[in-house]
Amino acid sequence: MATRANPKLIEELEPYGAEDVMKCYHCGNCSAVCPFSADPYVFPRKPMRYLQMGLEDKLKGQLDPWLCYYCGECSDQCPRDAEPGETMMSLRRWLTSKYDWTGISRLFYQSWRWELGAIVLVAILTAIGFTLFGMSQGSLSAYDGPNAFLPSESVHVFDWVLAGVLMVFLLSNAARMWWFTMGRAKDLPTTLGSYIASLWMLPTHFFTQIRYSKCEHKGPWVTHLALMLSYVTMLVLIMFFLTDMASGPAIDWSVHVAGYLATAGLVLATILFLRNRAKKSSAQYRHSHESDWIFLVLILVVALTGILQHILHRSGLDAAANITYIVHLSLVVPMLALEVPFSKWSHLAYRPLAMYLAQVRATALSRARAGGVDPARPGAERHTQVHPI
Amino acid sequence: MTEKRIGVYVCNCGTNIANVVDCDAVAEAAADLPGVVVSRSYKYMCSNPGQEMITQDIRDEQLERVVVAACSPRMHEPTFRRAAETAGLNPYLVQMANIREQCSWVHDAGEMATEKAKDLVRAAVYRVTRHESLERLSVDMCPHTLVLGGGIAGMSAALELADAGKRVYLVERTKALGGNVARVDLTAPYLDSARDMMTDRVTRVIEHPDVSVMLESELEKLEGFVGNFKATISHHSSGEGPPIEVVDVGSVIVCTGYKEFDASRVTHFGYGKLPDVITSFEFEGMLKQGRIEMKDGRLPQYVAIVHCVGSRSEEFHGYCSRVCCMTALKYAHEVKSALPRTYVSDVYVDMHAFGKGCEDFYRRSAEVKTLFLMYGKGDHPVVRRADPGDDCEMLITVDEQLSGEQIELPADLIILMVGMEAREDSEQVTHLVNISQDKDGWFIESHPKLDPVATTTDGVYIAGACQAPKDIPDSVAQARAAAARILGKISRGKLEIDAMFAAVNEDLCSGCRVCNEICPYSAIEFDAETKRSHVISALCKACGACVATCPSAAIEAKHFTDEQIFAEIAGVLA
Amino acid sequence: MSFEPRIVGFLCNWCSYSGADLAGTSRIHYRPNVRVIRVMCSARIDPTFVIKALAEGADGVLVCGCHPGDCHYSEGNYKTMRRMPLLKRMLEDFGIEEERVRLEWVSASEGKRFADIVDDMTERLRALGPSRVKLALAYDAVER
Amino acid sequence: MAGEKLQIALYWGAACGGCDVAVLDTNEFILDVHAAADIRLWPIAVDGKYSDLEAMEDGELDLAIFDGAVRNSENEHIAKLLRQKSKVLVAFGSCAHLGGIPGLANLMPRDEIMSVAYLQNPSIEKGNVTLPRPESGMNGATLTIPEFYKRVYKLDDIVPVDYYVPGCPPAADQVKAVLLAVVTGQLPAPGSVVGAAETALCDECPRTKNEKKLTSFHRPWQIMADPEVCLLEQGVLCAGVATRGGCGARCPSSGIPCRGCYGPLPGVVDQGAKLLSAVVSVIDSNDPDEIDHILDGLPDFTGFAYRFSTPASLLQRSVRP
Repeated sequence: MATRANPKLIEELEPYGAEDVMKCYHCGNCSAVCPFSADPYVFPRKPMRYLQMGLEDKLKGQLDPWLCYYCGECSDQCPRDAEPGETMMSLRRWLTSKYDWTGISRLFYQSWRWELGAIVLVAILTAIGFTLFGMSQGSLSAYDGPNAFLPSESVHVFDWVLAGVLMVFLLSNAARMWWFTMGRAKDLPTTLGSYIASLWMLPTHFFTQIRYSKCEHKGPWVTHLALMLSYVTMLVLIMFFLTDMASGPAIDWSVHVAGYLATAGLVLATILFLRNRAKKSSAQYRHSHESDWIFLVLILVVALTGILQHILHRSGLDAAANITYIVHLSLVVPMLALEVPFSKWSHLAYRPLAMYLAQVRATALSRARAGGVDPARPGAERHTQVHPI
Repeated sequence: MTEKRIGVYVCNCGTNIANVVDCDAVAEAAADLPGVVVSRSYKYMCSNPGQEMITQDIRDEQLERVVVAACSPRMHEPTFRRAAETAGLNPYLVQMANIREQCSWVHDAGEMATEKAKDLVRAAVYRVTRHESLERLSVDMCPHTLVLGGGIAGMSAALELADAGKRVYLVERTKALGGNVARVDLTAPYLDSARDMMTDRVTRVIEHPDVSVMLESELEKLEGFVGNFKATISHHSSGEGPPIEVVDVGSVIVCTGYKEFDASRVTHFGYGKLPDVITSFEFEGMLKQGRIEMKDGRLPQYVAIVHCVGSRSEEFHGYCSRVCCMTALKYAHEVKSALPRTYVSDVYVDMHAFGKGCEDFYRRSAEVKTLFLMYGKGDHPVVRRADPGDDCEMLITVDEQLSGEQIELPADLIILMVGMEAREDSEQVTHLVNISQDKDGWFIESHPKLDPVATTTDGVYIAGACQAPKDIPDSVAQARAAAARILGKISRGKLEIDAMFAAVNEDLCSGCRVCNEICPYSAIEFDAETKRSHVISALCKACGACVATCPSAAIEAKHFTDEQIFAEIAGVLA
Repeated sequence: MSFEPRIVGFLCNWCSYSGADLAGTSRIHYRPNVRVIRVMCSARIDPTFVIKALAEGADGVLVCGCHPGDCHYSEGNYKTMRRMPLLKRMLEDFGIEEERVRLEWVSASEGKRFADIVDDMTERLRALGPSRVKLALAYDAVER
Repeated sequence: MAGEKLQIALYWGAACGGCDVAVLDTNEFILDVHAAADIRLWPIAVDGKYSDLEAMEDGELDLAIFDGAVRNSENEHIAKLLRQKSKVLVAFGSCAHLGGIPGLANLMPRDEIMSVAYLQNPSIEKGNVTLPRPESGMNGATLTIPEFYKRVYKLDDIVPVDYYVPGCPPAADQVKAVLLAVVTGQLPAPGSVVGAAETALCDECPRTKNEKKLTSFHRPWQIMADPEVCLLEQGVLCAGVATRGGCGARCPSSGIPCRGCYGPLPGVVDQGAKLLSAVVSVIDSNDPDEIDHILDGLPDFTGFAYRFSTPASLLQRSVRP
């Protein structure tokens, strides 16, 4: 059955950053240099081809973009400056917006104004919310104790509520991702067994990003890993040890040492990334989407306000600490509420998931191919294509 | 027949010959042959030292005959004849034995190859002993030139010659000059206007005092030989002047061009059935009109360009038409610049972007977001009407090679890049001017690499797309090259024609007139008075048909006499 | 040691000889049993040449010219086309097997074809055995 | 020795006797010959024995005229004797010159000829299977007959020949000419063909010649040939184009195509091949099948083309075992 080409799709992708993809003439250098590109996930070339021809459905069903860590080798090697790396990046953005059923993510990626606007709005609301709450609770001059302006317990509760909401979005989107890439493919003989067998990949890739380490330059991996781990540490601290953290003025080193390290990680990593992007130091930093800037800046300011608030609190300037806390929270909330499910931060979930699903899919495919048919290209006999992609 | 002093030279051609044939053994064997006074084996006979070796021996050893066992005489016979001449030996006293193309390159090393080489050398020695000195005929070179075809090639050649002050008769079959290029809008890859270059040339040709343009005219007959042709030209225009005209010319340049492939021979594109499937030339017409539109006047949202229509296919022409790829890219550019909102797809087999500026042009057409789809050489896209309500008029199904997917491509306007093919009248032309065609009908040049403008008929040249599919620069270059060759001949005033021709020994001729009909050039004349036939040597092209036919052995083929060939037969079999 | 037939080839300069040269430039190997004699046109090939070659001890004679219609001299090869059949009939009366004389059209672009023809003819003649002509004539001179 | 008279001998080998008749055709001139010469041997005309010949001195004869080809041991024996005994040996007539009509037998193996003549011949009585043998015993005695050779030879295959007089038979006036030349001692260079022209028959043929284009061939009796026009042009196979003149073109002048008895022209090595080339090159067709069909109009072309010259041709004989 023939697939309808849609020359218009490329225009839809442009806001996501896919500007040079039409320059590609499929020499295949990109896929050749990519350390991850291997049957059945031969990228960047294949997704680029789909994109050029506007095969939207096929693109939506692709895991390939998530298997790329954007080391930039492909873009460096491309004889046509078709920026395969950036194309993969923009495909990840586009896919994120496709997974997201609310449509928010599409708005964010298509216009930075929306994203920034949303962030500001949520920030303001949070600020107002917490201020009113604080006033109703205690006095601005008290940070700890019974009269505390923002008692950790209540913030803790709020965190959990927020986390719950985010999970709903994130999981539902992840579910859609599964549906597009796996669920829909009727003739893909996946088994529950294979799902379970590959399950280990989720945590492994989440925590180690071990594949990234296979890229030629190790630097980005380290930074990327540092940023992610710091973030996760911070998340864990906040979700489980918030009270121990907040309580003062004495410093509970058992938790704080982790906190300090994480903070340092966040600050250094984001600054490093920002610097690279500003300097366009290498391929993967050459094209920065607005969402990238917003994301990094957001984390940085969150971290900085956190630090400031911590210092003020420990130095007993409770009132100032509380105000900073409000500011801090009104940055944390949009970061969590908007970035995690609807924007860049979501790849935290999608990438490991994709690697996991890719494994399941590959096993299924090899089983199917052994049987002679190739569900990757329904209807087509295996190995019929002239240029294997 | 008295013995002659013969020198034998066995060329090793580096290792080309020596690796297979034991050259020294061949030289030694030759030394024992009757008359051989010098026999040498040397690395490169055609090199200067090699040639000097021969000239030196001719002087020192008073050689009367020379045998060179080396490459094909078609390759280096002229070289060694010149060498002999410089040493004062008549060039026709040299004979070559082809032990490379027809021995070392085609046989396995060893005894048999060496034996064959020995036989060939022996034959050459036997033959050369019977060679005679021949004097080349020197004839006048008529400075006028006949150019067939008023296309870009024909006009370029005509101007080149006329600007040098030589008279040119430019014969064009149609009513107007310009040929196929006149039907084109812009040209790839620099997108400059074909019209501009045309108008300039056409006016110059028409106004040029030394060019007589003959429109609606045809060559009826070409008699004579290099430097001295008589061309009979018929005029079909009902205008003034006689219907038949005979002009004297020294040379002929054939620039009869090509004809476009007839797209209706291919059924699967729906050409002729679907209104918006058009050929490249029809599209050029549209571009010249300045409006790209569909039959119903609407602007196309999707334009698809299909390559290799009639070219590089099993069923039609196996060859590549060479200009279509860049023309297609040109269309992509022209469409994009005229209708920026229109999507252009380019359905191709392979992108042939050789030539100056072309690869760059290809890159640029990718940058204007042309969608390239590749189909297999054996395969072909199929066009069908789209369902009503679809956002396009037609759908092209392509088994797309770069994705391995079967793709349905939307299209409102489909441009078929029709290839070039030899004109129907090209066979007629070959007979008129005595040149030959290859299997595809293109005229054959004298040497594909070293002599691409001359033909096997002396004085007749080919230029432009009548020789093979060609773009404008190549056609012009070839046309001017041909003109330059002719100017060279003219400047020498006289020209030497090969001394090889047939001659009747009237003492042996019985006037039976068997030979009269045999000669394709009517070079044999029967004298009713003396009751003898004789050969007009200038008309004779030395094929030897009459010689083999004459039952009285009264006709001799200079340099290919019975005696010489018998000697050769005896030589290879001795 | 197997019998190696000796073939004399008469090739026209413009098509067949060029074709044979092309076989060389394309390095297409064939049996070294043929000895080529170049003539300007196949029409120059007097039937006497063919007979002479056979009388001088050739086991086979190969005559090649341009394909009909492609003759450099426009119609020379038609003369050959007319001569060879009758010559073959005549040779049969002299007890010379039909396969020993072969007429083929080989164009300048058919190097491979030339090579194939030579190989094929060599094989056929090898199967046929040596020609008796030369021997018989030598024998007649001594033994009535 | 019989005074100043020329000593001559005439002999017929494998021949029909026509040549001897041609000598007689010189009519009363023969009397002058007789007056001028002693005819020492002439089997058909004067009495003489081989023993007389054998008894002669070497070179005793001034002239020996040998007609007929060499087919058997007797022919060879006498040829050698005459060569030995005669100053001048002339190969007289087509058979001695080229092998002639008997030479056509070279297209057949000896055994086949024998069996046709002595076994399959309709005139032989049932059961008689006698084949001639060189020696056969008959009541005690041994009968010998000459050995029948396996092929026919022309005279100069056996002995060196001084002059050749072509023709089947040579024209009477040519015979005169030759004899006069010998008598008067005005002999041309040894080895030359005398009594014939250097150009083809057409030169003396009265018929008009035009450009030739043949679409079909006819046997002479199949058409009413135009008496004024070249027979070959009319599709009647005529060997004149490839045959020496000198005979006065008697055949074509009387409506009969030349048979080629005067043999090949100087410089022609194979009369039949040349005739073939001339005749078919002017066939007016470029279609192999049509050509083949036209050639079918030439039955036994070999027999025609080599009618008088088979042993003198390049192939000389069939190699069919």
